[in-house]
Amino acid sequence: MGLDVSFDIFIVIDLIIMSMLLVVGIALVRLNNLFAVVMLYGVYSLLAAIWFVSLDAVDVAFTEAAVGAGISTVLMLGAMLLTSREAKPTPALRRWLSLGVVGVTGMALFYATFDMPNFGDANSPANSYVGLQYMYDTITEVGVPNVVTAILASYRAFDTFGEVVVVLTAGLGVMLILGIGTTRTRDGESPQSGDETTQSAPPVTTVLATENHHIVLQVVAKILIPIIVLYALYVQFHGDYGPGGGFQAGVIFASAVILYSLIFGMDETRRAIPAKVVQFGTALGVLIFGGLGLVTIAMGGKFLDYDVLTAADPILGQHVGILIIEVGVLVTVASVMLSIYYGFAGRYRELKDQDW
Amino acid sequence: MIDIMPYLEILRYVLAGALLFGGAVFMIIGAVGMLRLPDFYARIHAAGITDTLATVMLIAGMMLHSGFTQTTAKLALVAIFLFLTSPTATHAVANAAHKAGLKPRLGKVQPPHPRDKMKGAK
Amino acid sequence: MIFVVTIMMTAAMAMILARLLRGPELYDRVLAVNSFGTKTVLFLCLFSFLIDRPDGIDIAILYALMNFIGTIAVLKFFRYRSLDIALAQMALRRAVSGEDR
Amino acid sequence: MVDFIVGHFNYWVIITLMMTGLYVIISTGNLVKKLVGLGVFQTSVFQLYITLSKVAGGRPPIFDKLPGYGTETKYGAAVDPLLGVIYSNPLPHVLILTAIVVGVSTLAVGLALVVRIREAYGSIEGDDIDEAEYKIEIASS
Amino acid sequence: MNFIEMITNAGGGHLLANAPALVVAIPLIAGAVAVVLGHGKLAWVWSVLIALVTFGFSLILLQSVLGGETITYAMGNWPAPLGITYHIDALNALLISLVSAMALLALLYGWPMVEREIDPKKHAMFFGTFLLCVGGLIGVAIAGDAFNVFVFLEVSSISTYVLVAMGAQKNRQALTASFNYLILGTIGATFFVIGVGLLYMATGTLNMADISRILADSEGNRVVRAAFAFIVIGLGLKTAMFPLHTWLPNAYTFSPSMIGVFLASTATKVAFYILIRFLFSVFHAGASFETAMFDFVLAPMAMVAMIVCSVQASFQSDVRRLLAYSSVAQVGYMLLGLSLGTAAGLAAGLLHMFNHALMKGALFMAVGLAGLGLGITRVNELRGLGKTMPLVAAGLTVAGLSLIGVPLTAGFISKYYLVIAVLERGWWWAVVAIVVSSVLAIFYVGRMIEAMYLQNPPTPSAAHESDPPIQVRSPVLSMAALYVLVIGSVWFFFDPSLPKGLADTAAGLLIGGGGL
Repeated sequence: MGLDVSFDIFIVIDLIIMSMLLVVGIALVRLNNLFAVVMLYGVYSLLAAIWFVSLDAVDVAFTEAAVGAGISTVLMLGAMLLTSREAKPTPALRRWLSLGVVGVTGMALFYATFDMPNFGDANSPANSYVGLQYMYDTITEVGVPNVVTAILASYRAFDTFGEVVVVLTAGLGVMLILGIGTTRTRDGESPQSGDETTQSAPPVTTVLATENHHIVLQVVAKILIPIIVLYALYVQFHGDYGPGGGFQAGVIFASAVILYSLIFGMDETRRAIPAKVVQFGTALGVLIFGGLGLVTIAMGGKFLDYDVLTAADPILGQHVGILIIEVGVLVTVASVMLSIYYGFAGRYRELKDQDW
Repeated sequence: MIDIMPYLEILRYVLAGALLFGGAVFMIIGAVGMLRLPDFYARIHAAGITDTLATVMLIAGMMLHSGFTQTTAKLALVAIFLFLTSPTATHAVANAAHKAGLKPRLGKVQPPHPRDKMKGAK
Repeated sequence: MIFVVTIMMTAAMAMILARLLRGPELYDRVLAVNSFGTKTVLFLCLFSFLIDRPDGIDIAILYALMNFIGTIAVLKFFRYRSLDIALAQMALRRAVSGEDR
Repeated sequence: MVDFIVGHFNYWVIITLMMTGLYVIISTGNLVKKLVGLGVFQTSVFQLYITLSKVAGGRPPIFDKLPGYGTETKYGAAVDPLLGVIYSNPLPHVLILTAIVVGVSTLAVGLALVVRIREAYGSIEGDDIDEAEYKIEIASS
Repeated sequence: MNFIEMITNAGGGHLLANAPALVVAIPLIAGAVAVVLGHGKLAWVWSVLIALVTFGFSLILLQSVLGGETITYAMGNWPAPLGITYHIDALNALLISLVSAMALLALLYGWPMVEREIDPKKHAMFFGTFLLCVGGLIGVAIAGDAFNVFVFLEVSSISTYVLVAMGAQKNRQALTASFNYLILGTIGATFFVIGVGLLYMATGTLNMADISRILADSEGNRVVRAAFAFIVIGLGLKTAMFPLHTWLPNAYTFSPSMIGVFLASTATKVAFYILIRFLFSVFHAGASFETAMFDFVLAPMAMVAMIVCSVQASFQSDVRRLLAYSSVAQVGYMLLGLSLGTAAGLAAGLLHMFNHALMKGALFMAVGLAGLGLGITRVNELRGLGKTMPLVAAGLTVAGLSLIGVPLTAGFISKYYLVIAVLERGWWWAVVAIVVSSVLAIFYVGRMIEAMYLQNPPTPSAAHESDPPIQVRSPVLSMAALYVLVIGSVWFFFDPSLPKGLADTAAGLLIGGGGL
């Protein structure tokens, strides 16, 4: 199968992106400065997102850019703030031991590549059986232009239900382990919340406009945050026609609130979105999703079978079903990302220099 | 009245090409500046070029290339976001670096040129 | 035409990556990451033109925002070592306590 | 032979990245760097799935306008419902959307644990923690 | 017509037809509801109710597959290769009944422990996460789609990491134990995903029945062999197979006592079931590479696990760590049964899985009660338990004897069938390994029993020697749960028909026609 010309362009771009990924990967191994490692991980997942775009995986690139390059970096920074900055270099023996293990696994995989289909081969078993079937069936059975959303929300809806439960578990986990930080009382004293040690805050005084060096950031943030929320809603409802959907929209919405809390402080954010609402939101999404499943059973169909929703026109039923579960996914993902950020950022008011 | 529409069409693509190419050249200049300049504050100038001039030229070129479609609207949105965020970010980086006490390397202390060093300069 | 520009863009990105890896100062790395982010936004737009699919630009918009939020988080993290106190209060407290190094 | 190398080059790069991630997890003592290694390891698995799904000259699996919408026959319609356009395989994209979110969830729980470990032990280096535990073990038994 | 009427006239029939989906969905949705409830005690009552309902559904499913039939349920009404199908046969019906029964007993047993060990504000979320873990484990057991197994494996694993970390209030080591468990668990899950990806690359579909159909006629190419190796290593990590078991002792020792009970009796069992499902239903045991893998990797690992872990168990000072090491040894027994590759061996392995869940659950419950009453954690602190807490000591002794495999206990049955299966295969050295491991078991269980009965309790300084030791009252509900398990581990000696029958039908299905 000669590689036709149009395919060559992408080979060149793929090669460049792959080489950059390798450089960043090797650098990650050698660097011990934690900050550089976290930043490089952000760049690594960004490069992966670009590679996904060049491999036609637009939805995946969207999620990887939003989640991998965005939220993960902010979370790691939050965790790094509370931990040390330098990682200890690894002792020699351990280095050789792990090199051995890694070498063996690498050889096993390398051995397997000889029977793997060529890159981009249209009639490889993977691309010619169920994958192709979805393309044909989506037109008539689900009627949603974005086939990925159709599979995600309708054919394999139970996968997505499991995934939303995984997100809820992570949110519960962080709330159980770190607590969600409690609403601050007026004088800045934070009541002792259970076992976490939340330091008491120095009194918060009013701000003189002249002293404020960050007027630029505040103004820009005031302009940007509404646009980001609007963009999140666009991504949510545009999910049927282009890349996007509940997960990406939830992450974008959460990053808008995180930007707000970065600049205007956690107290303002807690007043805007209290911790109780966030905690309730994490469970609400799963209830919407599972509730729809139970409704479809009550209406005589199987679990998450949207055709029964509107007996008249099954395609309309599919659209209604997909819309409802995307809202469920949006609510859970947004509130879980927020609860995780509340847990991390609300942990310490301010670190003294000595224990840095 | 000769019909000037086809010429406009050609002009549009030529202009788009020129803008794109110009933007790319400035991008390369900015990147080389980032790599070669000795000091943080000098490098921030190099980043400045790419963030403003190159971005505007590239996006203008793409808008011309795509004519009046939904893509142009999206490109306009990208331009607005970049226009808002990158100067603010560069400002915030410079502000934080200065506050953290990173002193710019002023002209007085000339680092010995590598060639002089080899020759055992005075 | 766009292909040549895309390749030049990747060359620029490679140089920024070199600065990121080598950057002696912490703030060099912050600057490199921020400008790498801007470049990828432009690269995504160019690439979606190359395969004339309008979807890449959505990702470009998304990443323009994420890049800004990441940079602000890094700066606030390093400058004031606390993610949750409002910037204004921190600046004021540092100014008032004369601790401003 | 060249066709084989060009065809399989992607897999070899992905395997190298995967092994780099695994190496970082196993070799480093620092808990935050272990989580970064885990992230790299999982991202390279996503790349394996997505390289699998690319079809040469294909486009993202999103119909511009729904071709053949409402045609009665499901497949083998008179005109090829995909109107002869090649699309990449959508199924791995769905799987990876799930896997990315699972990866972030594990990362969030891992980071929460790292924060609590730092508070309890005062350090996030594997060997400092073992040493602290060993001292307690000796003291109590 | 209103909602209730729709349910009633749709009648039980419709609900039963959807039992496979409900048995997974109900615990998951109930977990979210428990988080919303907010109040600790209410969340506990709600969880017990949901565990009861799930147990009911799994019994209905068990009853309908007793004869060896299988149920296939298409999620969202999409047919097999496109949609996700759930597949229930004798093997996983037995498993989900076991999981839901142990969840119910752990909840009944666990309230006084949770009340003492966990911060009251977190009770609701704790029980919510517990229900999600139960739902995840049941989902893994009956999923018929390879990737769906991974998603629910992650649901159950992440909730398990969090539940283990909740022991941090009692002992800070729970945090490092949970972190190591997270790292190794995620590496295992990622290896499993690589295996599933390679399988998808070779066959083009994710449905397990479809994969085994396609794999049946294609001779094992390299990708399939690599997929087989990755899946075995990934699930080996999850099953705590010998060299990959390092996370288990700490995780079981430092987790809250209620979670220790539930994990010890279900977590590794479900991973073991998935290993069986993939080895026998998806990959065909006949192929040369697979049998080589059985004889030269799984069998020796199983035997080494039996001996080495029993030795390690006998040197432990902490009671729960001793039981954790013995769990790894018992996993070795099950793996030995599996690696024989014969129907008898597989049936013995499955029977041991069932019996071990009862025994180990009872042992962890007894130790938890001792911990609640007298704050006992170390083996030498057990002395005089026979006098201070006679009922708990009796329960612990019976379960310990069943662990050794003394006749009149269920443990004897599964070891007996295992020995027969091994002799059938002619591996005399495996019999030697079983005997040596049982002797070691006598040693470390004997240590506990001897401490409990032959030594007298530590006398508080005030009271002098003679007056009788004070009896410590244990909560009634927890004692009832303990004795359900203790009686169970004895009852199944006299009437092993239920588990034995199911194990034989399942083994026949798996070895015979690939089972799906």
